[in-house]
Amino acid sequence: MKNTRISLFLVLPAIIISFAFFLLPIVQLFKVSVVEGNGISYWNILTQPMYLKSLLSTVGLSTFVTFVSLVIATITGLFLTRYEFWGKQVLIAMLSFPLAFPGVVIGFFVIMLAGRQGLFAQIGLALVGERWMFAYSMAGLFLGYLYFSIPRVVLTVMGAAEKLDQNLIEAGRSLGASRWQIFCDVTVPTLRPGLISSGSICFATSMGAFGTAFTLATNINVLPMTIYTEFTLNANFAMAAALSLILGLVTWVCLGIAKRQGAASVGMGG
Amino acid sequence: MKNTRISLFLVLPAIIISFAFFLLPIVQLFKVSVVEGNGISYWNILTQPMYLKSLLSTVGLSTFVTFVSLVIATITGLFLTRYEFWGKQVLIAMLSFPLAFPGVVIGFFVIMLAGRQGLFAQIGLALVGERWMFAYSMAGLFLGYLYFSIPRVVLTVMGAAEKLDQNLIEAGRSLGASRWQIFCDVTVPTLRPGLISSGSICFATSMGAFGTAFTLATNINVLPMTIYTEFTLNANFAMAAALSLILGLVTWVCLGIAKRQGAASVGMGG
Amino acid sequence: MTDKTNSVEITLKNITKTFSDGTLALKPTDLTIKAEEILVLLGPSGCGKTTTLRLIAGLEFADSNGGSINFGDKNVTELPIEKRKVGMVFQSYALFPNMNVSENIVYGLKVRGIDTAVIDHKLAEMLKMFDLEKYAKRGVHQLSGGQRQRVALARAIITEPDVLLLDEPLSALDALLKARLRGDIRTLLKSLGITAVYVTHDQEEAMAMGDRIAVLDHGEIAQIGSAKEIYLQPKNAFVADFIGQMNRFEGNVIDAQLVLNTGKKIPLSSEALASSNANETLSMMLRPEDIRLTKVTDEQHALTGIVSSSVFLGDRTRVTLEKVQKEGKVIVDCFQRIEYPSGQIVALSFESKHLIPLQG
Amino acid sequence: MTDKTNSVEITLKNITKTFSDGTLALKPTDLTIKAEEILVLLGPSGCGKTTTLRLIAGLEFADSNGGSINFGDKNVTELPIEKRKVGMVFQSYALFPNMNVSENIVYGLKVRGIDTAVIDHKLAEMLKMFDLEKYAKRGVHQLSGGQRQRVALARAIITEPDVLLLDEPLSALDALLKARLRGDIRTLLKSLGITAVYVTHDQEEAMAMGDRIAVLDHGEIAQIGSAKEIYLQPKNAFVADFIGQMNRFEGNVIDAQLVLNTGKKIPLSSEALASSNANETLSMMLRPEDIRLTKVTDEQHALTGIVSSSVFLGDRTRVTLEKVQKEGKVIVDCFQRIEYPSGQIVALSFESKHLIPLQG
Repeated sequence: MKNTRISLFLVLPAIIISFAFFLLPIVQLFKVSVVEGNGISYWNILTQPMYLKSLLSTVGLSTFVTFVSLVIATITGLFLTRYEFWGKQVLIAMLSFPLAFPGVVIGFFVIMLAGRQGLFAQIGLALVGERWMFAYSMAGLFLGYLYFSIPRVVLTVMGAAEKLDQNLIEAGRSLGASRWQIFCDVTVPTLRPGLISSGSICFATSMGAFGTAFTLATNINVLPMTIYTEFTLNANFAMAAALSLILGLVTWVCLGIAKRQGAASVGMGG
Repeated sequence: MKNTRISLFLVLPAIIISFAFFLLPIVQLFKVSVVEGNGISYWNILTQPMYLKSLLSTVGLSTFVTFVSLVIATITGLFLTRYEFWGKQVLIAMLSFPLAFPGVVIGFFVIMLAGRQGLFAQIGLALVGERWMFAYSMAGLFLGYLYFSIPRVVLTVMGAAEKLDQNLIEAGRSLGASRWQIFCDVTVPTLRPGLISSGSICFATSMGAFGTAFTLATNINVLPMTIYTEFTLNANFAMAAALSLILGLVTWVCLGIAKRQGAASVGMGG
Repeated sequence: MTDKTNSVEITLKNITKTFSDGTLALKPTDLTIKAEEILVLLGPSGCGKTTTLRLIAGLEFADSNGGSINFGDKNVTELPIEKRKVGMVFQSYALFPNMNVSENIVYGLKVRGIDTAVIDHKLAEMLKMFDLEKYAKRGVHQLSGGQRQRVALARAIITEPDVLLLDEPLSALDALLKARLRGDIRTLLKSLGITAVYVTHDQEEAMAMGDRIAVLDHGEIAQIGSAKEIYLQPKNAFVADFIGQMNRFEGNVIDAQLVLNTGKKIPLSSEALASSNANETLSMMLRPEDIRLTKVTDEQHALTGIVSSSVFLGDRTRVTLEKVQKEGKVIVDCFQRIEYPSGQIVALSFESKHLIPLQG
Repeated sequence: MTDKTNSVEITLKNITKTFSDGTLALKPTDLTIKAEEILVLLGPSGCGKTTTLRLIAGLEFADSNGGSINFGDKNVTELPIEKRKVGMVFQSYALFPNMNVSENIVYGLKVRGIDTAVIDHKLAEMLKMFDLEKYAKRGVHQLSGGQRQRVALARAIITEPDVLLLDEPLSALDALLKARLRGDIRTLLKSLGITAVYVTHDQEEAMAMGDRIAVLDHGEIAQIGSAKEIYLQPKNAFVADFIGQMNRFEGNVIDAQLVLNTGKKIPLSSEALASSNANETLSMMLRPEDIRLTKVTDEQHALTGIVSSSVFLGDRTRVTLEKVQKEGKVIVDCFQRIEYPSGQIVALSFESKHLIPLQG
């Protein structure tokens, strides 16, 4: 018993100091955003179109990506869980391929699909004699974000669907419910925590995606790129700090929601 | 029964086509790496010092970061699980702060700590009259990677340690084992899957980290930066593709290991 | 709900079930469950009892070899569960976790689009019947195991199904609650007058619950009959061992007696003798509670054994005897709170009518 | 290991345990466990039985109010489990998942740095004793519940502890295996001659296992004694209800009889009368197996009831009677395979010595 108390008093300060180091940059960030910006950085974000547009378009893009990912992934995930067919295991293993590439490479993927020499350009050329190109637009960004979001949600939905108690569905059927009634009343509520959790992570990842956006060098300034530009090129530290804190806050809330719904620890990293 | 079969035949092709789209870029990448590189891209990686150095330094850095993260995080995680003290819940909540920031912002953190105006510079100036600066070196990169790796591993270790059956430890004690023997024979083996899993993810994240490296604009060319440079600036598509595939393969294997050890679906994204 | 429902007779004719992996889960089976009867399907795991229940429910479909399942006059062989008018109660309760108690109970009425006033009336009736009024608005996760079971039952019978199917409904509960609820459920089923099929692996539960019991073994019905028939006249060793404790004696028939391998002798009844030949090897079974232990008076002729342990279990003393036969022990249940010290030699006596000949 | 170990007497004097949240888990308790005795701590969850075991183990420490725990002459009150020489068997088995069967069994010797040859010799002995030779190299996850339990026992006794502590070691197993293993474990403990403390919430297991049983209730020992003492002379209603089924009769003492609220009369024994006053309200308890049912011959004077249900349970028929008292039912276990149709009026008879006066 006494040993325990001694080790507690020895280790605790060490841990608190380490934590302080963890927090220091965030505190510093806040200081910079307020002091160097004369307290008007946050006001500027709301009033200057450039920043506001960056914030809103990032939020909009992320929301849309999340929504589309959830719909596609739920259908696919339920389908993959419920039916057995030849090659299913290979298909599922392939699903994790996109997760293995960093944002930069995913940017290239979009260029290969929708760039000047891309697949869509070839198809367009063959069909209507005109290259279909959208790699460097909002659509390209959307495609790239979908690419790394869908597999993540599909795998979560599959995990949740496998845990779905078949007796619940059978109970619903014995009570005379139709397939659609069971889907709405039993399946979806059971999947809900998984959907909220993976949706939150999907949203947070999209909000913080830098590599993809940077590679596509798009005209749409998503938030992480704006932060980079302000800090490195414009040396507008206060604005970069304010935007970073807003982005961090949004992501932190999303991760908190995901964790509440039972997701393992996840983070943005890189 | 018949309905099932019809829906299977309707949905299956749709899903296979979607999967094809998922795979297409990867196949394309492989084609580019082999065809455009005249088949010697992979050979070049091994023989040209610039590429080999990039590959080896990325692997080395990631390995070291993973190792240090595991050691620090295991001690911290076990400590936080085992002892109750005032403010513990706040400390744990603070742990997830670093996970909320994208790589770009974490790069800034390193600059704020170890840059020209950073904390270490101030301390050095006060102590020895000389600015301590290492933000733009391997050490700075190491610090940044640690910053986003440690919280992730700590949270995993805490999750695993909470599930640790206290009876196992009590059984060991009843058999006369010392604290250290129990740590080695009972605690560590129980945590092992969690450590392997979060270590793998930590390694994969470090391998693919772009934002942090790019912000620090370091002289060490880590792999994602090399890929970016080859593709965008040097237009050496074959080399970029070959490096991407190698990076993807390494990451995919790591994620596979993590998943085998029971991690939820994770990915690089962004 | 206070009226008796229209109960139906269930008839299975030549029903077979092969799983997709080729396992024969149910060998060709004929089974009739009378209207208003509670039939218990009893057996160890993997014996086919749950498969039989799921075939009756319409959750599985029988092999297409001409077999049929009828509910009364109606052939339901091809009908899925939605169209069979069955109520089901699952071992896991299978309550909808996103609905509260009331929402769970009325779900079967709601999906049918029944009028709200009718639903409310029936709900009130159910809540009262199952003593759940206090819990009407509670989430199902806040309920105890016994309360969940009552909600599951209420949900199953509110739609007034023709048949009620119960799949080990009590096995998740503790022993005391189990013993109480099985009486309640039987009373409920009898008052509803509903035809019910009840699956369990617990022999005491089966005897307490069923009008008849079908003991299943390896995908076929080993015996079907009342609890008494099955306990007192088990058709084979499997049934005898599965329903309660059983002693077995093996020997040769010599001079109207069964001579064991220790040379000890058991007198046989005239029925047993009539169906066996002299010198034939014969196995006889005997329940522990049918044996009485007495002092050894005539060591030469008596059937004796040595007490190896004697355990007081409250309502009985369970005495284990050695050396009656060369191998195996004989278990005796004594209801007269007497002690038997280990090592004591005792004589076994019993009425020869209690000896059960082992067939097959 | 074939020799008897040096077993010790365990003495708890004025031991109290308060949890950090302020709950009093164990009220001041004195308890002596004799050398070589198997003492069973029996009670519902939260009664303090596991806390008592953990205090004896040294996994918890008693409140510092002068109480003491002795193993023989040695005061171990302040010693942690590592230094108490106790073997423990847990409900969850607590086998080390990263070690195989042999590694688990020898762990206690290995950490002590015992010579390899000695370890190998003892391991072989244990594997043989517990019939685990075939599984020596298996991972513990490949074992059945019963096998895991045997490994846990082997691991606990290989170090030859002074005391063996078992915390519900059978409660994770199914009923049949449980019944078999409890006999095996008792035989083992007796052959080792080790002092053992056995925690369970199962009364039949307690009676089959213990030399003495301590029934705990709300952090104190309600009664301690042999199975027979506790079953036949329960000190209070809690003990009576916890050990087996019990009927309760309440009434006033009039003319040497207990007059129930239905006016029916129960004759009292002279002992019961001696300790009660006329007109006093008295509660008497009676076991279901102590009641005999007979035909009503003298309706005026007999104690009668109406059969509400009669369930054949194999070795007994459990008859439930109504209307003996105004409230509650009387349960009777009949061992003479007789049927009692519902609604029949029957007379209850019993020897007055079987009536247990309810105290407290």
